[in-house]
Parts: sequence; C-alpha cells; structure tokens
Amino acid sequence: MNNNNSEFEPKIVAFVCNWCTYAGADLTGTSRLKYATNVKIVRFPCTGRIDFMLLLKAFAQGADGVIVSGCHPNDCHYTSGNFHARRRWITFRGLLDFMGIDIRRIQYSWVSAAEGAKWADIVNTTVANIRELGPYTEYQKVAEYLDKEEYNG
Amino acid sequence: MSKIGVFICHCGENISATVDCERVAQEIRKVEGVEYAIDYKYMCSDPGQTLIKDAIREHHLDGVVVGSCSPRMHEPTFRKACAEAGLNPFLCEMANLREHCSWVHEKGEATTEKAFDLVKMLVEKVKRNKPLDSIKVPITKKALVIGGGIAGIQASLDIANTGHQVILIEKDPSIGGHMSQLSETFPTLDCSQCILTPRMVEVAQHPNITLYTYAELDSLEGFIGNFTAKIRLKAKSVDHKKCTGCGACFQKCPQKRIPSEFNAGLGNRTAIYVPFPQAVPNKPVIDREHCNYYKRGKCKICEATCPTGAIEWDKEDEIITEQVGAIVVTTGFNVKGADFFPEYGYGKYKDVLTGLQFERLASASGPTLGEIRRPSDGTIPKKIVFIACAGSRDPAKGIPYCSKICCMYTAKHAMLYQHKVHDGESTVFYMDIRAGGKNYEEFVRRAIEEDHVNYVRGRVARVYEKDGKLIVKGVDTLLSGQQVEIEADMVVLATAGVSNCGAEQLAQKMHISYDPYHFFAEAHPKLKPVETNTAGIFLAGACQAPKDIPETVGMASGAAVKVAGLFSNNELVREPLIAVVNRCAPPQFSTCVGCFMCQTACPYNAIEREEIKGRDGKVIKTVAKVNPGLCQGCGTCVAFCRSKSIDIQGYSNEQMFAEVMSLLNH
Amino acid sequence: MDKLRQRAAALLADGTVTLVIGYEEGTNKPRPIFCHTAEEAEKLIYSSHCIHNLAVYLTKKELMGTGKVAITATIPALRSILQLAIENQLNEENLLVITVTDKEEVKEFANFAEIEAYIADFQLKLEGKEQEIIDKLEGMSREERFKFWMEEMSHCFKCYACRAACPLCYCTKCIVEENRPQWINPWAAPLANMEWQINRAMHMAGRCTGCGACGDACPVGIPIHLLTRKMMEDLAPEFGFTPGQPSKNGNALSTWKADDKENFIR
Amino acid sequence: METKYISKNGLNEWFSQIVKSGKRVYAPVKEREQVEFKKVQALSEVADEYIQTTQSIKSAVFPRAEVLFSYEKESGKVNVEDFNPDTVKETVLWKIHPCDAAGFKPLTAIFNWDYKDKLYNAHLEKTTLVTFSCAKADKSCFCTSVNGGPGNTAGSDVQLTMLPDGGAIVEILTPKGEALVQLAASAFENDKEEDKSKYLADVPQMFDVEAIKAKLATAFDSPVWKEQSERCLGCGACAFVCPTCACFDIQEDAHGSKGKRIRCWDSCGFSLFTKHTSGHNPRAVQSQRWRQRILHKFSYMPDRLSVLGCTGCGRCSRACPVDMNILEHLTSIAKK
Repeated sequence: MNNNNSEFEPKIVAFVCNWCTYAGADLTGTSRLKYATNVKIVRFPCTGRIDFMLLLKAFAQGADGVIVSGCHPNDCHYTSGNFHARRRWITFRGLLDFMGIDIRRIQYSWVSAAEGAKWADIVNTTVANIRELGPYTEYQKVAEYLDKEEYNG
Repeated sequence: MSKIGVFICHCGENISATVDCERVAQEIRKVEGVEYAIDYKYMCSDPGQTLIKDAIREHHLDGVVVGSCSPRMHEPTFRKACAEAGLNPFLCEMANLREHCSWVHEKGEATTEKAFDLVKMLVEKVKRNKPLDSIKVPITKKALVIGGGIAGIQASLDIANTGHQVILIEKDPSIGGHMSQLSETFPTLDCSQCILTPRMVEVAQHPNITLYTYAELDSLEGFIGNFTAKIRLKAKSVDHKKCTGCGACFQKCPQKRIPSEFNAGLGNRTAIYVPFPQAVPNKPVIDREHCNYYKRGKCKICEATCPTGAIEWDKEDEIITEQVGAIVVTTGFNVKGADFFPEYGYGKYKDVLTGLQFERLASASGPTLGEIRRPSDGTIPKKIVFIACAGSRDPAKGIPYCSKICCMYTAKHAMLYQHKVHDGESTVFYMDIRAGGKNYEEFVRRAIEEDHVNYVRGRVARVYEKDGKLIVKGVDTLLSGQQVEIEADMVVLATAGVSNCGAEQLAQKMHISYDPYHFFAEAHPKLKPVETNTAGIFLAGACQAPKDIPETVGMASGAAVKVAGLFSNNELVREPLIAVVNRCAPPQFSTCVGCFMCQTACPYNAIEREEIKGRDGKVIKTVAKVNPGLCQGCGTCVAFCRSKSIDIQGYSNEQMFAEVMSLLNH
Repeated sequence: MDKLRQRAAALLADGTVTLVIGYEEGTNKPRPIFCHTAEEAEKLIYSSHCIHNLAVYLTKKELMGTGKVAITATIPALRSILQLAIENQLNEENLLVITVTDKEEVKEFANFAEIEAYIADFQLKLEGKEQEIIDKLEGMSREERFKFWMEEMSHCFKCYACRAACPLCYCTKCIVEENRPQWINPWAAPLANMEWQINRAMHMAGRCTGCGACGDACPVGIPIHLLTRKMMEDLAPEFGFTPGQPSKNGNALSTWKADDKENFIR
Repeated sequence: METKYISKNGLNEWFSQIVKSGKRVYAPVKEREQVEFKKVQALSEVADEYIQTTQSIKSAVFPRAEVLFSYEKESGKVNVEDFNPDTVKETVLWKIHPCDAAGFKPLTAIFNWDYKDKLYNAHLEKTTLVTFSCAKADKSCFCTSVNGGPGNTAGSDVQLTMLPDGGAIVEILTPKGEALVQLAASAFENDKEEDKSKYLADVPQMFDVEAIKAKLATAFDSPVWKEQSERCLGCGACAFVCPTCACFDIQEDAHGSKGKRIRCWDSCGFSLFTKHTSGHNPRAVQSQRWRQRILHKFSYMPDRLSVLGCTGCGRCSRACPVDMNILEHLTSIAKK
C-alpha cells in the first residue's frame, strides 16, 4: 500500500486492563523482551471500562493505530468486564466499518498476565501492520477541518 | 493552576541505561503545571522517598508523578510516602518507565521520548486526580481452606493456632492428600505417615477448625473480608455422628473389587469404605457408583451389620453457607496417568508403574505391605528401570515445565528398591539431575555411590514386552549416543505433575487467574508468591506449581500468616477506586435518568436504586446509586452509561480522556 | 377515524384522561396534536401518513406532569413505548395506549404486556429504499464509504433534530452537553458530526426500535437512521434478539454470552 | 442606479468572468434531493427548478464554526494569533432570493449594535449579493407580510429578473454591484423597458406585521406560547436554517499547549442555551423558548435594532420535523 513509509513511525495507543495485559506487559519487561517504542500504554481497571469514544478521540488526535487488550474470556478479574467489552467491540466494529472507518487500525487482543511474549508480539505485529497501512491521514484530514479556508457545508 | 512534582528514578541502571532520565526531568519541567522535577538513582530508597516528601512540603505540591517501575510494584510505597508528607495518597501516580519502557526498548532517542510521553501522560492525569478517602470494610475473621492435603493441613493449623476460626474442606472422604500415599520422604527417608498422621489428628481435634470432608466449594461471592462461600457436603450415606468407626460394615461389604484410589489402583477397596487405615475422619462413606444397593436396589448388608444404625440411604447432598474473610486454596496437583505414555506401555503392561504406584508398593501400609512385588505375578523384580521426566520437560507432550520433584523421588525409589531387594539391579534414565535443595544433592549421590543405582543419561524411546521381560530401549547420551537395551522386570515412570482436575472451573468460581497449565497464578512471581490477584484469596502447595513437601509446608505457613495479618485488624481499608453516580443541584439532583441498564451490566450487583424525595416526601426521581462495599471498580458501568452519570474514582472520564489526549498532543 | 375521535372525546369528557396525544392535518402531512378538550378531539386523524413517533412526547415532563395521558400509537410508537417501559421511563398507571387496527378498530391496551403481545405479529423489516442504500454502501470500498458519510456529515449543522425526534433519546443531559471532558466538539464539523452520530448509534445499540424518526427529522436529509438500522440487522442474529421486539432482560450491550462469536480478537 | 438587459449568452459570459476574477462564487446547487448553496465554477452547476434552499446563505458571513483566534502557550507565555481579515476571500453570492438579501440587514444590526464584530464585517465587506427575483413561491413563503417581496431589492448589489428568452433584467443597485458588472461590461445591453412585476411570483400578504408587534407587546404571559409549542421537540433546525438567527456559542478547541477559540452556531431553542451553572434555567420549558424566538424576531429586534428579525423565507416551517409552521402561528396571533 504505502511504499514510501519506510521512515514513517506510527503513533499507537494501547488501551489495556490493569490485571491481565498491563501485568502481561510488565512481564514482557521483567523478561527483557524487546518491542517497538511506538506503542504507549494507557492503564484501565478493566476492558469493560474502556469507552469507545476514547478510541475515536485517539484517531482524531492523530493516532495511526490502536491496541485494545485485556484478560482472556473467563479470566476477567471482574468476572465479566471483558465479556461486556467484547460485545461492545463487536458492535462498535460493525458500525465503524459501515461508516468507512479503517478497522484494520484497531487491534483487539487477549493477553494474560502470563503472556509477556505474546504482548511483545502483539505490539510488534501491530506496529508492522500500521506501518504497512501508512499514516491515517484520511481521518486526520477531517479532524483538521477547521483549519481549512471554508467552513460551511 | 496545579503544582505537580515529578520524580524520575534511575532504578540503579535499570532505567537510566536506556533512558536519559536527567533529560526527561528537565523537559517535564517545561510542561504546564509542573512545579518541580528531579531525577534520582533510587526513588524507592529512603533518601529517595525523603526527596519526595521534602519536595511536597517545600513546593506545596498538589500532585506527584513518580517515573520508575510498574505501579503494580511500588504504587503503595510512593503513595504512602506522599501521605506521610501530608499529600493525599491518591494524588500520586506512577509512570511505568521500567517494565514498559527501559526494559523493553534499546537505548536511544525514541526510548527517552517515550519515557517523557509516559510521564507527561501521568502528569495530565494527576492534574485531574481528586483526593480520595479509603473505604473501610468490616472483616469476618474466619478462614476457608480448600483442600486437606499437607498444604491445607498446615495452613489450617497455623491459622487456627493464631486463635481464628478455620473451615477446612476436602473433596475426598479423608484428609491427608498425596503425602499420606507416600512411603518414605526424601531426603531423610523418614516415613511419611509417621510425620503426617499426628497433624491430621490435630486438625480433627483442633477447637478452632471445622472439618468438612467429602465436601466441595459450590460457589463463592463477595470480596476480601466478606466472602460468602456455599459449600456442597456430598452425601456420605453414613451418619458420622452415630458411626463409631468400628469397621464392621466394610468387612462385610460384598463389593470387594473396586480399585483403591489410595493405593493408586494397585489394591482394592469396598463400596462402603475408609480410604486408608489412618484416615481422618476414620469413618466410612458409601461410594454410590459401586454400591449394590444404589446400583440394583438391594443388598443393605452394611445396614444390617452396623451396630449403631448409622447408614443413611436417602441422604442427599447438602449445601451450607459460610461467611469467611479469607480463603487459602490448597487443592494440590495430580500425576499424568494411563494412555499418556503409549511408547512406555503404561496401562498395557501391568509392571509399568507410575511413581505414585511405586510409593504404594514401597509403603508398609500398601497392598504388598512394603514388599516390592510385580503386580503381574507377585514376584520380586530383580531388574528395575526408572524413567525420569516421563512427560515433564517435553513440549511435544504439552508439558514444557519441569515437575521438580521427580529427580528426587526417583532417587528415593531406587534407593528404597535397593534397600528392599539387596540383589536387585536398578537403572535410572534421566535427562538432568535436578537436586537443588538442602541435602538433596548429597541424597542423590548416596543413591549412586552407596546404593549403586545405575544412572544412565539418556531418553528411553520405548518399552515393550518380550517373553515376560520388559525391554527398555534407550540411548546413553554420555556414551556418545550409544543404544542401550535393558531387560527389566519392572519399569517405573516419574510421571509429570499436572494441575488437579477441575482446577480451571474452581479458579473461575473464585475469579482467580491461572497459567496455561491450569496451575493457579500467584500475584507476583517473586514478591507475592502466596497471594492471588483477587484480594483475600491465597495459594499454598502444588496447586500453584509442582513442589515438594518442605516447600509446600513453607508456602502454607506463609499463606496462613497473610490470613492472620488480614485478621489482625477489625476492618479492612480498601482503595476508594470505585464507581459513583453523580449528584447535582436541584431541579436535576443527578444527570442519571434512571434507565438502570447499568444494573444488568454490573458484575457485582453493586448498583441500587435511590429515590430522591422533595421536602414533601414525594419521590421526585429514582436514580442509580453504587454500593461502595460491593463495587470492585471495574468501571464497566462507566463506559456503558449514556449520559456519563456514573464515573469511577481514580480512573475518571476526565483522567482517562486527558491521558489519551496528552499522548498525542505534540 | 370517527371511532377514534368519539373515543378520544369520551375519554376527555369523562375525565379518564386529561390529554390525548394524536395526529391532525398539517401543512403538507399529518402532525402531532395535543387534545385537552373533547372539542379538540374532533381534529384527530389516523392514517398511514401519520409517521411521527408520538412516543417521544411521553418523556416530556411539561406534558406528562398532569393526570393520565392517552396516546394514539402507531406500531413503531408501540415498540418505543415498550422499550421506554423496560427502561423505567413510563408510569403504567398514568398512560392509556390506544392504536387503530388495520380494520379501523380503536384498540385500547390494558397494560404493556398486551402491547407486547400485539406487536409480536408485526415484523420490523427493512424498507426497499433503506435496503437499497445499505446495499449501495456495502458495495462500496471502505474508502468510498468513508467519503460518502463524510460528505453526508458535512451537511449536518448539529440541530439535533435526530435526538429530539427519537423517543429513546430522553437523557436530561446528553453526552454532547457533557464538557468534562468534552467528548464531542460542540461545533458543526464533519468529524464532530460523525462522532455525535457514532455515539447516538452506540447508545441506541440494542435499544433502537427502528422507527426511523431520526432520519425523517433530519432537515438536511442525512440517512442517519440507517446507522442504527444496519446495526440492528447485524447484531440480531449475533446476539439472538428480534429487531423491533424489545427484550426485558438487558440489551445488546448490557448483557453478554460466554460464547459470543468474534474473529478479530487475537 | 441603472437598469440593463443581459442575454442568455451574456449571462454565461458575465458568470465566467466573475469566476475568472478569482472570487468565490456561492450559488444554489441541487444535490441529494436538496438545494443548497455551494461553491460553484460554472453556471451549469446552478440549480433552476426550486422554491427555496434548505439553508440560508448566512454561513457565508457567519460560518457554522469559525476560529476567532488561535494560541500557543510556552513556558508561561501565551502567543495569540488573531483572526486576520485579509484571509477572507472576495465572495459573490449568486442567485440568492430577495429574502436572502433582506436577511443581511438584521444580521448586520446584530453584529454591530454595540461591538463591531470584526469577523462578520470582514466577510460582509468582501461579499457581493446577486439576487434573482422570485418567479415562484410556495405556501410557506410570506415575504410580503414582513415588508419584503419577490422583487424586493433591499440589500442586493445586483438584482436579476429572468425573462422568458433566457435573458434577464439587471438592476445594478450599488457600487459593489457596478464593479461586478464591470467584470464583463460588454455582456450587458441597454434596458429593454420590460415590466419586472410581470415576472414576479404572487405572494399574498397574510398578516399585518405592525398589528402583530402591537399584540406581542402584551403577550408575554399569554397561554398562546404553550398552545403553539406543545409539539415542538426543541431541536435547533429552525434557528440553523434561519437567515437572521445569530445566536452563537464560544468554544475552545484545546490540544495540549495549543488551541483555538471558536465561535459556533447555537440556538435559543435548546434548553442548554440559557442553563446556568447552578442548574437553574430561566427558560426551563419549551414554551418559554418558543416565546423567546417569536418575541425576539417580531418585538425585541424591531424595538432595539429597528429591524424585523424575519424575512418571510419560510425555511423554518419547511425544516421543522413537527411542522411548527411560523406563518400559521403568526396569523393565529394576529387574529387573537
């Protein structure tokens, strides 16, 4: 797709739950596994807490990709937060796709506190995928609408 | 305008090796609202904490960000430090510069920039933090211990001896667990039952311990200090109040050929049975699956023989409810059984045994009264082969981990064999000998040097039968991969230790996490080995990973101390990171419109209805209200509420929003 | 029509109700009317041209404050009424729900349960025109779809007629009025407009009864009702509910199944 | 000033000259079954068969959202970049109705009654209004009842009245208009003495606006507001399509240390518009907000700015989801 993006460093925000993926990412650290610096982790108590608007805001603010990750099904520290989240994402994803928003830029995953290596892999593959997709200019253009000379529809 | 203090930790070299800590501190000073910023070698050290405290007082900081290790490590440390300097502890946040940055990235510009971004993100968050007061919840000073093996026994006794009530539940008819099946124990070769039985009896007699055998956890609700456990007492069909344990019943029981679990299938038991002579309680239960009466509706011989009329045919499972404040999980492990080793002919050849079966053969209380005899023909094996790592350290078998105890018990088995069969010849096939532990290495050497056990380093390819002999084909990797073939009379497999059956379901019942092999996960591999991620639930013994008796006992005592510590206070101070439904001025009172969809979303039924009444007592509107005792702070309701009327303290909409924004504003 | 007028007039005359919400002739098409007296009831009409979802008025305090209210509800309105009931927004005692059957009979519902039974016979189907646009959009590439919606959104000037016309948008404080944080930029711009619509759709997930009032209300003709409509069609089979048949036990987003199917989570 | 004639071809020539001159040209365009003002390049894009655009042209001088100024904070200092009038482009509003032109008078009054609004005036100054007199009208039109008419030239710089031959009567009304004509002077011919009124739509007068003013003076506590507004949903459609509604909100578009101060449309029809921080709302119910809308246009503005706040374009009536027909409501008030 974007061949001229060898130099392009994607901005990626990771929304993760405190109990599984955040701890998993800690394990990645304690295991000294390396991954790309592009991803910055925002810590939530649970995937159930992650408001879909925050994902949209991330893109509006110039994120090129987003990772959402939490406990595997049945392992939620709060029993069912991740099940609620999963429903939310199924719904949200369909809607975004119908509106033409590039859902390939949102990577959902289950990473447990024991899967430090998986976290590193998720990050690296996501960074690679987003690099392949290139910057999300399509979205950022409309975000910068007001800077354009004409306002009215 | 906020006055935030930022403290960047080098963590010795751990962070500063890849992150330019000094520059991060300099740069962050320029950020709006940052009053003070400094970097230091060890923030968690005393001088480091003093640095923070002094800065808080000197610069009148109203927020603190510590850029160091994971908050899961030191958040309490730094929050405490802030509190000591008079700053509300919840105005302190941590940026994870070590686990999430310095350790996972190479040294370089990008790494330092990321570190800066992470700190800035938390600065933006802490600007919006509100001082919070901890929530105090009462504690039920009664513990539940699940599993009556040595771990459960030890934990129960230790807790009970601190003067607190303990409920011990065991799924089998007797406590004792695997340890009661063992003959001698390494490295001292003292008799397992001799040291265990007194403890079992002590449990039965301890005034602070309520023992429920033949019982399982049905469901668990609530939270630390306030659990409600429903316990299923499986029908024993024998009234233990009436039963004197005389044993008349099982002597007369016609069903005599049921493989005995206690003897690992090598011996038989009856349908109404006591698993082993030293059982606690030493009173029988009826195994309804094999009992003639339950199968065919007639027999009742035991009833006829029972002098006290203790048999209860129509007894049903009973569910009792217990309020407990803490739980110790000691459900133990299991060993891989038949069909797992077709290549070793286990299950096919009678004389291929598991380690546990060999324990029974060697045990004085076992089917052969301690004589090593072949299950097939009862003869004494003259040549015996022990295969270590049967399943363990074998990714192909799905068990990449080391079962830890096999090396030692294999050495023990070989030794016991040599002591019992003086002219016998024993060979051990091993990959490595792992004898870490006090007197362990010496123990193995004794087996090799004094008892002349023949240790062959190599794997066994297969075991097959050839005119009455078991042919063990393997390679000796020390002798340059030379083929070895041994004609054995008996083969003993040091089978892998695996998680107990039902471990996964139990973990899900209790909402504790587990690893890919269904061993329960500790809260921290080093610093919280007996805690789980669910407050108030602790682990001990082989349910966490295979381990030997000394380790298990140590861990059990550790868990007991954690429980005792929890019980040493009358109330538990909980972090106030819970959801709250907003309230505002009349005529609105709250932006909540009372659709109560959040009730269906809450995993803890923590959302209640509150009627807001006017002066005249008339209900103006009904809105949601969160029960602070039940709310665990997952925040599912927060993301779900359409009007944003619920927010969660510590992870509020404003805070999370600001974090995301700050990451991308450049 | 006469039957409806007579019944409404009677209800008002004998004081059973203090208000009848129905339809009257409007400039170009029927419009809502609020009859307080038997005389006003003479203006009532009821026909297939009555498209406004009158249930939207049932959550307005100014109207519902005094006494019992009767409403002449179309099938879509009946669905909304059920959903509102499930969401604790209606008081069964103070509400008399009336509809006119296809046999021109006036039907009064004793309670919400009767409404549930009644609408069970009416399936909610995508209209040809709706299906057409959905097919068109699904035929497009993702980029084209994005362009399409952005062009549509560029016409939106944030009058919130979609919100005002929707019976289920009854929040006293809408998320767009929330400014701590400012989830959605309050000015009219394609992105802010789209963010608002995405919120509206997500908030409607599993609640929307597919009446299409939002789309009808849009003064600049954006087919926004398709967002929730399409979502409904997609989710119904996934989560096992019937479009237009409100369910008492939680909605698509407030409930879950351990085996909810998804193929995008790694 | 003077009147001329322009032929069909002349019209094309003139239009292309205007476009060539680099001016932005906004004209009604038919799209998505709606006619709206859009930037156009060729006369062919301009819609002909329609009564009224959904939205008024006010956004040309009072955009939906406009940056008042942007700023950047740097270690305590704030650098402000103010709105720069020079960035405003010369604009021609082509084929707007007389009622559209009339709308600029109340707008100008509002944006200049005490503080002279820099942005509004900058836009207006660079805008030339080319009105086309109305040959058609519908039952929502009532310009004649509010001192306007299908051929009203008030506010226009140039007014065209289309003739059957495809040409038009050109009334050049202001120097701005003259300047625009000069872009293609040769395209114009001498006036053919046609009677303009023959080509104007018939818009009957429905009420006497002075009578309404008189009524409203005492109507503040009248029950009429509740009666009329019962079906009102409280959306902002009427205000946003209105050529004279000028309610706005000031908002912040902040990104870390950078940000913009934005003025965007608002509506007195929204309950939030008057809501106080305390939670108290002086216009708590829809009837009060409906009253405000009518009184503001037909009583407050005439009194304070001596200009009527309504041009009779009828857009609000057409846009309203529940048919709050302003003409109908006004006539009913007049009759009371």
